Amino acid sequence: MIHDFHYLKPDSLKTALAMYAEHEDCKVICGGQSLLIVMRQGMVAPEYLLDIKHIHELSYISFDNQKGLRIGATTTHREIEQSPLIQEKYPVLAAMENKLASIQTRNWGTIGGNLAHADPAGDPAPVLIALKASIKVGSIKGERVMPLDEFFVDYFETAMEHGELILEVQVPPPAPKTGVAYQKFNLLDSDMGIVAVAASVTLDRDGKCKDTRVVLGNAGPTPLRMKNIESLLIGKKLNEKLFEEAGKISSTESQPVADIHASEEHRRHLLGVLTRRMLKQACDIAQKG
Amino acid sequence: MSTNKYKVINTRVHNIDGIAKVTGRATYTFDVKLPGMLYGKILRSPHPHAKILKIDTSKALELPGVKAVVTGKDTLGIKQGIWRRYEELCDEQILPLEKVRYIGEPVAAVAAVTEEIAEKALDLIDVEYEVLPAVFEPLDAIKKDAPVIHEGVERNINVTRHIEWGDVDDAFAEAEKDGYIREDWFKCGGQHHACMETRAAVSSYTPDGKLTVWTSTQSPYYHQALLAGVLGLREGDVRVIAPYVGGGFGGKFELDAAQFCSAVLSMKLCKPVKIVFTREEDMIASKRRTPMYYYVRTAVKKDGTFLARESRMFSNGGAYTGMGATALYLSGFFHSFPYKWRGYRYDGYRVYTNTMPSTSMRGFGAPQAVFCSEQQIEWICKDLGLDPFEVRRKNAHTEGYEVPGQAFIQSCGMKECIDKIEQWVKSKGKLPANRAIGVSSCGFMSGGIFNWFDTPYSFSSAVVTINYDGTVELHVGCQDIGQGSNTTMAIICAETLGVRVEDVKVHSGDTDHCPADLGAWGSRQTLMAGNAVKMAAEDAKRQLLEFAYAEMGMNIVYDLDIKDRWVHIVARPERGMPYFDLVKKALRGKDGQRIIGRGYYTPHRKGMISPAYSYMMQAVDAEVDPETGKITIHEIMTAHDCGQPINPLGLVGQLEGAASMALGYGYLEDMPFEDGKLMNPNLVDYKIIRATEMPETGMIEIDTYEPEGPYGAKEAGEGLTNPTAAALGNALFHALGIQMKELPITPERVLKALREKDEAKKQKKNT
Amino acid sequence: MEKYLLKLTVNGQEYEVYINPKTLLVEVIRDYLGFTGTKRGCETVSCGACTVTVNGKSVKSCSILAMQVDGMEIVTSEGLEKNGKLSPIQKAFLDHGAFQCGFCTSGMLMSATAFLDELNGRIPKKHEIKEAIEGNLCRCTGYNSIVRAIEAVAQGEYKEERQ
Amino acid sequence: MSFKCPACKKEWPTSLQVARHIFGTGDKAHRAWVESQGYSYIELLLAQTTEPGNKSYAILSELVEKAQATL
Repeated sequence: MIHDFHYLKPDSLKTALAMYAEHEDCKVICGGQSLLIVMRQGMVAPEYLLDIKHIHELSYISFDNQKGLRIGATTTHREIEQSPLIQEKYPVLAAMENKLASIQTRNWGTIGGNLAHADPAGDPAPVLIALKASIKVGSIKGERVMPLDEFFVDYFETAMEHGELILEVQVPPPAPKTGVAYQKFNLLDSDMGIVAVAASVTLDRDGKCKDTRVVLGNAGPTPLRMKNIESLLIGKKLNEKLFEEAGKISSTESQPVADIHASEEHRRHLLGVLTRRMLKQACDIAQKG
Repeated sequence: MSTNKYKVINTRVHNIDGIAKVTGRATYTFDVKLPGMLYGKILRSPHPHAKILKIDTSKALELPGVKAVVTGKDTLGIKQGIWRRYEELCDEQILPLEKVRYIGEPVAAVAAVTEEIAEKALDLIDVEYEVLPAVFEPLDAIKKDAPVIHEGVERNINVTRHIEWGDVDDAFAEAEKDGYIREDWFKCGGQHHACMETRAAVSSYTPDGKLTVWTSTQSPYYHQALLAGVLGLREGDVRVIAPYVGGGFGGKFELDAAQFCSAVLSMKLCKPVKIVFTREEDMIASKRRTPMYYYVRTAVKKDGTFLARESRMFSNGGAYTGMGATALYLSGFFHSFPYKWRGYRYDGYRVYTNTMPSTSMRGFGAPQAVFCSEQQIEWICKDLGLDPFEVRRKNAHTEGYEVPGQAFIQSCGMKECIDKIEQWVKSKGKLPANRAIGVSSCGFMSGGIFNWFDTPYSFSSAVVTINYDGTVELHVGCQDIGQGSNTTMAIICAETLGVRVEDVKVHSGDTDHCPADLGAWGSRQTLMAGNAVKMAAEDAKRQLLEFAYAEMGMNIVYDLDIKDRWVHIVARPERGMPYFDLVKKALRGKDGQRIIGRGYYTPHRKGMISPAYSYMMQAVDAEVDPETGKITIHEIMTAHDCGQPINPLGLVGQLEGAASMALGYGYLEDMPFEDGKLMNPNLVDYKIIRATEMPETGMIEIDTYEPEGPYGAKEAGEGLTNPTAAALGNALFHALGIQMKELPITPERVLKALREKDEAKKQKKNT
Repeated sequence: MEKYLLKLTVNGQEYEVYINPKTLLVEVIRDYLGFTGTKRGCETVSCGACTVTVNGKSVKSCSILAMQVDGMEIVTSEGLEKNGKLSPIQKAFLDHGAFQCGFCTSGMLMSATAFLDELNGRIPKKHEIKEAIEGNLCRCTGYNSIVRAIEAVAQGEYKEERQ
Repeated sequence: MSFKCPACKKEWPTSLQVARHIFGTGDKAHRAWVESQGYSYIELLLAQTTEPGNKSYAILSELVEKAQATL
């Protein structure tokens, strides 16, 4: 059962950061959809719990053609899923959110909470990394921005130091002739993926691959950005054989962990299949875009 | 559906518990709160097999708020079991004295002022174990050097069942000459009931020696008798109350630790004690569907006529027998269904292992038996180039057939079911690649006859009492666990008495006020309790009509009846009087006494299995991704013969509910163990089907009349769980040509089967 | 352990409770305020039997600290009926037999209510309805009867005549 | 002509049915009688699973027939 804690409820970001800096053994709760489960199992038992759920300064979705998309940390998954702006400019993001856990969890859980929890099987991270997103974190000492793929360090561990909160997710404007696709393999539609693959492809004027990213979910301690696939594909005319090769890289270079749902060998096989399929899908979208 | 000649039966009547359930008023056991109530928690064994040397509860008792700690020593140490008729099958002390036999088995129980304190107290109980070698798989447990789990039980085999008729060996000899023989091994996994309401009980023992237990039960009478047995009380001094029950599915009619431990604690303290299982406890330390290893050898003529079958089955019985003996017999019995065999031989062996005990679960051995049989038949048809529908029709049971020495079949719509499904499959036309329709047929029982509980009472009883204002009190012993038996009984009572459902109040779930009844299992209640209710209502109507004859003074040749609250001459329906007026007169005529009708039912001259059998054929339209092994179910169509439907809304609910549970058994729900430890005791990793995966479900009702059932009705609860896993396996066989011999059908097993098929093809090519 | 004041409105009635901050919303609803219609069936936020609405949105009350709903409007299944009249979705559940044991019914009703309110008139596709109750596990009905009931209400077959 | 079960004296028309009764009940008395004939009850029972056909039942029926003389 949950251990006792002192409850801190700041009414603004400023007071929140001050409170967070003040207490050493302090955890942050926002939607709490992941945190409360681990607290109930006694794996996390802080002395202080800082509740930032109702800091409305951090709950927003904005977009402009230069800076691109800005999502506040306490924005709920459902708000992202149902935002007409995101459905239009970043459909893969809205589609991913629609398959994240249940409507109830999406109504209360937040994008900041999800990313801070840093579960390698989390859905948003691979998609956002494929979208070249970065993340703004801040503490009482100041703010900093880093690419999202540098934000995740290990299982359930991020690059944030004590006293730092996630403030905002930043996604560059959608580039022309670009397609992004994401799929997770699971038994039930909204389960976390046994494995997942996000892929983006940008084509240049004569149809060659100008830029690409393939990010594997639940295939290692953090979302894995497959740099070798990028060097394999960039500059080339994409075809089925190349997708096949990219799939091989995913299945050999990933570090999936076997569990009761699937063996390591099956996970590697699936990563290969999904990589091939998502690259093809992203490429088709790019050709149309 | 035929034009309905009944007023209430087969009409879309609202569930009579509906208002309470849709307005949040329905209270379940875990909602029960009593003044001064304490909360209990159970300490469970971390070892699969260990002697209990010493239990030190002193530190736990010192924790402020802890009121009592009990272990096996605080009990009478009686070995209990639901098969009371056979002493050696009653082998479970819920709080064991000398050793624990599965991980999660109760060792001690604490009662405290709050649940949190009780939970903290568990960590303060020191138990000294001597760990013993353990065995987890039946085929290992029967080896000579395997550890002995129950003293005196050689090679851990505690129950064997043998079924045999006809000349099996001659039939096989004939097949060897010019027929065809096929043999296959199958491995069917377990499944957990996973009722949405976990096990719970509130026990309250009072100084006058009476024990009242609120609990989630499928049979209040069973728990009354079982509790009395292990606590040394008279059955009459034990009162079991079932508030609303949150699902049972075969897992809630044996005695469980919540009931036993809360009763022991309450008797020690003379205070009410509530124990509610967490989901994890419910999945680790209860009883599940019996995992079975099947060896099936079948002989047929070249033209598809079935000759003989010889099957053997090892079940992973787990640490204690429970309903293991019945699982063994029924699986073998339904493994021959629904076909006529010249010879049939089945040997079932129930083997003890150091895993959670296995017991009955919806379908009870038939889903496993049908999974092996119906797939092998499909493979045989392929091997011999025969049409599976034709082969099934040729060998199917027919009305009046006697399964030699076992059962008498009266109503049987098997052939019509096959015809209807054949038409439906043809109507679907050609399906895209990697997608196909698999079919499977089976039958099931309407309640069991063999009295393994050794009850002295008739199997079902009912009492109908008519009040002055014409409202009717119906007291029944059958238990509504969600399948709608209260509504079904109200419908039968209203139809028979000639009133409306809203005139009938059903009283069930309280052993103090309701007659004894064996409860909800084996799909028995519609038939057995239904017959009792019909008899009771007829008795009351007969008494009522005596006054009507006197009151109306019409020609003796005429007959009277009551329909929709109107007492009338059958031949001249317009001549009559309102039912409500008749009741008032009848009461005055009986010196103010209410009319009371009694009814009961116990099956006779029907063999040892069941009074009646339902039949069905099901088609599953499934698609599989050959690269990832993922399965998608598009549609399920079932042609179903359950005699006269009584409660149509309930019937559709049973079909769709059974399909959702059977699909889980087919390709979603897995119970992986490592050294006796269940690896997924939660609803995240134990995959119960959700709305997004549930396919469309259709039903074709086949009209038959079962003379043994009330108004011709028979079971529709469990039977529908039996065909689905086999039909899914057959769909994969037609879609990808793979033969699935293990349940559940996981993506990994699909890909492995595909690889094996391709290798076999390569070998054939170059030999 | 110091306790904190929590003000919340449940089914139209305001309440004040002093609670340990680790108390979950479902515990306040069931144990402090006595609304036992909301049920609990798991410890891993999987079954959805504890679903209620907070400011109109469906949430799993076992996964939320009660302190987080300070000053908010909670509706549980007991709050659907208005002076003895059932809400359209409750009537639809009765007509379609969209429940059996009833343990998941409160959660299903609240997921359905939140989904229907959000539609305000738009006719949903079938898969949207299934996604609306994807977070609610049911072991008895096989879901299709519940989907039919929600679909009937969404298509306006039940007038709301309780103003 | 009927056959008696050596352990509990119940009667059946054929020795095969007596054999089936002995395996079916499998209580101490019946096991002890089988053991007294120099066979292990469990080995006979398990032999049923390894080879097709009814060998164990055939052996047991023979033992029952031979035992009729002494009853």
